[in-house]
Amino acid sequence: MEVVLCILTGLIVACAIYLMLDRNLVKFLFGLVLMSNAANLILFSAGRLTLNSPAFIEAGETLPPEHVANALPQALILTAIVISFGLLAFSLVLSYRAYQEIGSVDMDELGGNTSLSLDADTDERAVNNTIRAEL
Amino acid sequence: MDDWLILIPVLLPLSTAILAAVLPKSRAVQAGLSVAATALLVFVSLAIFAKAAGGTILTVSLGSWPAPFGIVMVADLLSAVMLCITSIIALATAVYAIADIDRERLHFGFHSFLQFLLCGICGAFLTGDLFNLYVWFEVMLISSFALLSLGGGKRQLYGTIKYIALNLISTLLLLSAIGLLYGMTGHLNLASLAVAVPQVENANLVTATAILFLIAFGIKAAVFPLFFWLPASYHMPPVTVSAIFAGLLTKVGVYALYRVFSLLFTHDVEWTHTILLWVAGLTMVTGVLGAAVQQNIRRILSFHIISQIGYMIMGLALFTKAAILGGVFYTIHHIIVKANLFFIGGIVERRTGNPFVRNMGGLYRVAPWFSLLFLVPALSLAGIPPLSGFWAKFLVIRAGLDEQAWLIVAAALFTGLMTIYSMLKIWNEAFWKRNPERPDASLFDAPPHGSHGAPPLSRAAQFCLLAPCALLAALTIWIGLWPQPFLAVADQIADQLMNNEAYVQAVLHSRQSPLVETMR
Amino acid sequence: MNLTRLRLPAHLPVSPLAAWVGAAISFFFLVLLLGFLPAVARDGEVIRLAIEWIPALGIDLSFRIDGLSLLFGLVISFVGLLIFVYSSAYFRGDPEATRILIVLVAFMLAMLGLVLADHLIALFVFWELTTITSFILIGTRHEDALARRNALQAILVTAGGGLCLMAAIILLGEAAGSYQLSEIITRDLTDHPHYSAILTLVLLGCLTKSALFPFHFWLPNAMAAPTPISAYLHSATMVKAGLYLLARLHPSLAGTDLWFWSLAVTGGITAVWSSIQALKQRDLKLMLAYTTVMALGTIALFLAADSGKALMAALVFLLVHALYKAALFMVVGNLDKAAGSRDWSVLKGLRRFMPWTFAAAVLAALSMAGVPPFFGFIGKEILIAASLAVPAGTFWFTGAVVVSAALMAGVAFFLMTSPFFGDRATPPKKRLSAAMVVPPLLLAALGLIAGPFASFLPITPLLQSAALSLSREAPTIELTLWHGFGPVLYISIGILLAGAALARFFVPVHRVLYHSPGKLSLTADRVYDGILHGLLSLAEVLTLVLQNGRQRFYVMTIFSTLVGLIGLTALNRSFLPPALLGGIEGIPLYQWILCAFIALSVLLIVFSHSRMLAICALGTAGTGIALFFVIFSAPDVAMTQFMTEILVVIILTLVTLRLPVFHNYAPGFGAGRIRDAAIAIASGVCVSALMLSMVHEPVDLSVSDYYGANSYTEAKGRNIVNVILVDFRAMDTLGEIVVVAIAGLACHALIKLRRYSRGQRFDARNLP
Amino acid sequence: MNSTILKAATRILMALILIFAIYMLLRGHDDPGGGFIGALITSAAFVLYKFAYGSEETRKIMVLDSRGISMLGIGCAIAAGLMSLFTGKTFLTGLWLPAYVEGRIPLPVSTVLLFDIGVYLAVTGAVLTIVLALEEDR
Repeated sequence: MEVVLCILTGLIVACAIYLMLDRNLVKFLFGLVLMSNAANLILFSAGRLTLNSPAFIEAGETLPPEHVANALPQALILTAIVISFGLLAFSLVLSYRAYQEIGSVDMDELGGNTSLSLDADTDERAVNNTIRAEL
Repeated sequence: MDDWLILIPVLLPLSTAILAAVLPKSRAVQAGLSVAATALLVFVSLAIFAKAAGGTILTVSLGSWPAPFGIVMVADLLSAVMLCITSIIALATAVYAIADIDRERLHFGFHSFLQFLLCGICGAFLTGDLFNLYVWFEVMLISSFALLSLGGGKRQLYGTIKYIALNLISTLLLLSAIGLLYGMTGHLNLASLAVAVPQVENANLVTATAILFLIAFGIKAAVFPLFFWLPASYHMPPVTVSAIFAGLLTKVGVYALYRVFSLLFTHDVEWTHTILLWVAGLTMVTGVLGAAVQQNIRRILSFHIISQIGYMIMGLALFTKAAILGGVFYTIHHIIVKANLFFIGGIVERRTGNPFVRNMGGLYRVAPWFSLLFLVPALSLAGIPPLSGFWAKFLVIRAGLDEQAWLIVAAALFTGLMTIYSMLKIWNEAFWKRNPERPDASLFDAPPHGSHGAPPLSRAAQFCLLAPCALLAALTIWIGLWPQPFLAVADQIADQLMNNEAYVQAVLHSRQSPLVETMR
Repeated sequence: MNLTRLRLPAHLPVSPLAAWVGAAISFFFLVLLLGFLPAVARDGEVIRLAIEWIPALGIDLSFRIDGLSLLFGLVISFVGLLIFVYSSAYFRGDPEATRILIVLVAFMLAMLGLVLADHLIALFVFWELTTITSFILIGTRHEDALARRNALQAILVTAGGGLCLMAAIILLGEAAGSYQLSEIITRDLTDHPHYSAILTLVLLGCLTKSALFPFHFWLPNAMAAPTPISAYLHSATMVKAGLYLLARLHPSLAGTDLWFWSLAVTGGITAVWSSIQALKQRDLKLMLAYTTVMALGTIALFLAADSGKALMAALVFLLVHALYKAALFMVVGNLDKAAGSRDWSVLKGLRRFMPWTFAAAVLAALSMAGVPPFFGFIGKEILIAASLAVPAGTFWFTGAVVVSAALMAGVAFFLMTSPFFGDRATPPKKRLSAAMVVPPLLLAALGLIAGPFASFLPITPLLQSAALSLSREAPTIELTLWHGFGPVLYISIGILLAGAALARFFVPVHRVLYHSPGKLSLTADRVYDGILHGLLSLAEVLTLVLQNGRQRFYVMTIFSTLVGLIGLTALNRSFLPPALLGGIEGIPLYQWILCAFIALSVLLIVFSHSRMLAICALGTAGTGIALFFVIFSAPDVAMTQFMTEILVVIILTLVTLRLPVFHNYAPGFGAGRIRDAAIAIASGVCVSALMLSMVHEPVDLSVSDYYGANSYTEAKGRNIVNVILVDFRAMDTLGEIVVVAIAGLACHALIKLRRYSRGQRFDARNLP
Repeated sequence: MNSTILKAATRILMALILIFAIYMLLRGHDDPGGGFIGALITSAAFVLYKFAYGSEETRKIMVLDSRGISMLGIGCAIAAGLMSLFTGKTFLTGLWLPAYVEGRIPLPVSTVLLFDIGVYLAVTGAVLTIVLALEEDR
């Protein structure tokens, strides 16, 4: 089953990256959600898959059964899920605020103006005109 | 032997952050708390350094679980030094923030976020566990998101979105890389990974995973071609935030690269470190060229962070003891100088009311001492002796020449020249040129009108802005004039990084761990 | 304490004070160095002094006083003394005088350090200090854009050379096995494999510093500095640093054809070219600047040779030049101060009003022209004699010397006549104080005294011991005025006659040159501009392409890098195991269905055009993954995944519904989207490949086994996953909740703190 | 949404959900569950309450400000870790009441439990902060 999981993860990654390359900021966020799912699956596959044997110690026992599921990656995934959730919530709220301020979720517009400028990240068009005069 | 001392750099900022979040949001309380906590942090870091400098590697096994099973916090000399620098920059930042941060940001928890950031940075420096490193990176990351977006208008949000997007990608790549490495070795503890990684049969797979780490940490460290988030965002938030980001955040990435590429991935140096070398060269050159054409003072400085990162990576990529020594020394020097330049740039920017050097001027006429204060870090960055940057550059270039890596040395020299050019461009424009609008405005005269600059500053506030600059400049001069103690420390660090047995021993043999027996 | 109030009291009349302090310091060093004169010059001793500095790098602050460094040190401190005296009057009333003079003192100390240092690194430190102080001094008139530009040009050229020199020093140190000059000069490095690299880099450093062709252009531009500074830095001392170092390294690097021809060609071209340039100038100071370049060229020319005679000639000329040139600069400064101009076409008839300045001008110019019995005459004679004795390239040497010396003589005669003779009705505006008249007069008078009395003064032994530092062959030159009849004397007379003729017809010659096509469009200055502009244009293009503000481009670059590097690694270090897809048979149907379900949901997100559909698909994909976790024994993960998925979907809905309609900004499936898809698929393949190789590796489960074994016995929990979270790896969890808590605080601040959006500024006073 | 039925139902449901949440929290050490899951369930309860009564009322019944809750949570976690210092063990070492170890009380009263409660509070507070802030922004 690991093999199928690997291919499935690859597919999810591909879809996630395709979404991230979209101009729509919301699609980017969708891509991010998928990507974090994919990362969790990588962690999960790293612990190898075990069918129907959760990592519990039965009542009365002191040791888990043989061939119990690998608990460590599960714990890591739990941590990663929660962290991704926090980051994602913040990103979502930020996109929302950015939309309120900027009025667009078009990533190319979020990059300032679409024409080339040296301070493209902040849309300081004026920079372009003076730069040669300064030299 | 467990050493509770090395927990303090994590727990102290964390507790301070919680206190800052629940205590009243008055300037006196918040700033007082922040300054007191960072000052204490300086002392603690120095204490840790004093212990680590004795050659012992301090460890704490959290939860009393023995080394490869529980999480270990480790302070070798590299971590201790990074902690010291971090705490000094943090103190400077906390003081500078008193005058720079407005009431609104204060009310919404600026100091809380600052302390959370510190907690994350210190945690990243101290942890001896790969997954735990990821967690501290996230703490650092989310606090930096908060600081970056806090109270921001439209343009600040532009920058934050790019910062967040690219850093989240880095995070996810890091998580994937950790997953892959765990899947090959079954370990997360750095020391046991150092033992287990060379035993992986498919060594090429380890190399490929190393590349994944390179990209994940490379984004954090802002190397070519992954640096875009840095110039896109660093010039937007308040100067205090830019300064601590500039000083510390990318350097955590550099630290992580140093850690994994000296401890874990040394089996195929020919491939991995050659890639690193190319990355280093391209990072230097693109960064410095980017800086050469900028007009926004903080953006010039931002691009220079990138070019300087190139030198640090060069030290790692050459992977000789001399080179690592140079890289470590470079990092120490750079953190101090770069944070200082941002602080000073902030004062300059505040006077003009906008960040463009063409609108500045006349500072040399009205404020000669302040001009000198700028020249110290600026010339240090440019590598002019006898300031700290010269020794840093000298060491790295000497290491390059020793290895006969002519191309990278040429790139480094060219970058040095262009750094001089852009530092002096700032000098020419902001200091020497006649101020186009108000030639006689003194240093703390508020900008005329229509700008969102701050109101005129009280004497105390002026002191808060200048004192951190003076402190850091004094450090720069000290390192420049008497680099001996710093070099000795960097030398010891290079020793530790090149021979990781001591690290592995300190972590795994601190208790009789069954793992070590099985690994023999 | 108010730091900003701590200004230098520039407006107070203390500027003379700073000058006198400088004078005192230089006098101290002068006396100190004179004290070494007997030992060094007469007894041939070498005095070493070392202070420990950086043992970790083997760098100490060591000094070496031998003939060469003593010669330079004496020139620096003596000319410095006079310059400071001169400055005390020159800068009076200048609001920035104190600053300028402090930097000047710093420069002098650095320069002394440079010539006295024994350790190459220490030498380099001082070298760069002279560069940076020179930058600040050239920019003294910093509100003038040209001064700023020229200062920047000077430092870019010299610091660029400095960086080369740094590389050279490192290589040199490695090659010689020591960074101490005392050690290095005992080794012959001409056979070292890195010899040509070392020499090239050394030459780059020295040629730029000493303004030799093709880097000569910055020096005339550096005349933007006030006259005392030009006189000191850009004539007497700093520009000679390059020559000093060449002379220093002469024993270990000279003697090859590379050394000989590179220096001979550069020196010769520089000497001739710049003396022609001098004729083209109207500004007296620029004229002097070009004659300085000429002198530097001549000295470099003679450093090329290997014979003791030639080296001696270079040193004598260096001393001659230092004496007369500094004096002439000060004369021009006096003219400028008094008459308000430096243009020789304006200055006339000043002889009557400035008799002492005139006297200084005459004395200095006669020495410059090489008229007997001045010291300059001796200098010229010995140059000619040495050039005739050079074994290879005699013609080149003699030609360069004769042409440049003749032109110099013309310039000298012109300088001492043109501004002083003729008619002038009105006296100059200002009177000069004694401090501005005495120093040039003193220097010029020394040129007269040194000529006839050369054999009595300690000059000869000093120069001889200096020459001895350069070459193992002891020079046997007598510094006398009369060598008897011979070619040297005839040439000398010819030069003087030619110079006189040139001075007579100076104005027409100047006109011809000034308007000639010799004003070539391609001067080195323009090449510098071109290179800088080209570099900045390249930088601009590069930055526009890279940092273009488009996030999609940034993301794309990152993933392309990922694909590229992993791909390259796969090609060079193949990591794929042979049986990649083994173990695919025997998977139960329900698992296939689940995987297909997840895959379809994910694809639906990509291809959906409705935001609600996409959100739903995201939810089902998450649920599918949660189910996957259930099947494969991870109930806690499944539960958490499911809960967060719900929460994410809720927040997504809350947010997305407020955002504009979910349409594609990119039109359809353009080339852009195909490229995106290619990158995405390639990345997916990379991830799959890495994972597939990873799961083929045997895994070490010892850590997990330890958790299982100790979960109940030690940590008292039956849910191993939870025990790991709250006990074994509790630090992770602590960090995790910190992240979530910060996210909460940050979201709160982000939503509540908005100041610029809704028209009014956020007011903290209204907060609860 | 101002329906009486919803309000009445919410009160009962709220109590049930909260009890369930705490049950999930407490049983986490031995069975699926734990602080995080409990926290998400709790937040769900409060979100439900907010739909019924509005955010003003919700803030009132929460006693502490949601941000305060999350800070308190981290505080608990740190405190749980620091307790072990009193016994000379390192940070985050688990300590149990002797009574639990001897099997006399069913509740695992321990620093580990306190830690889990910290997780619970921190996550609850954070999630509620986000949801309430977003909701109030309309």
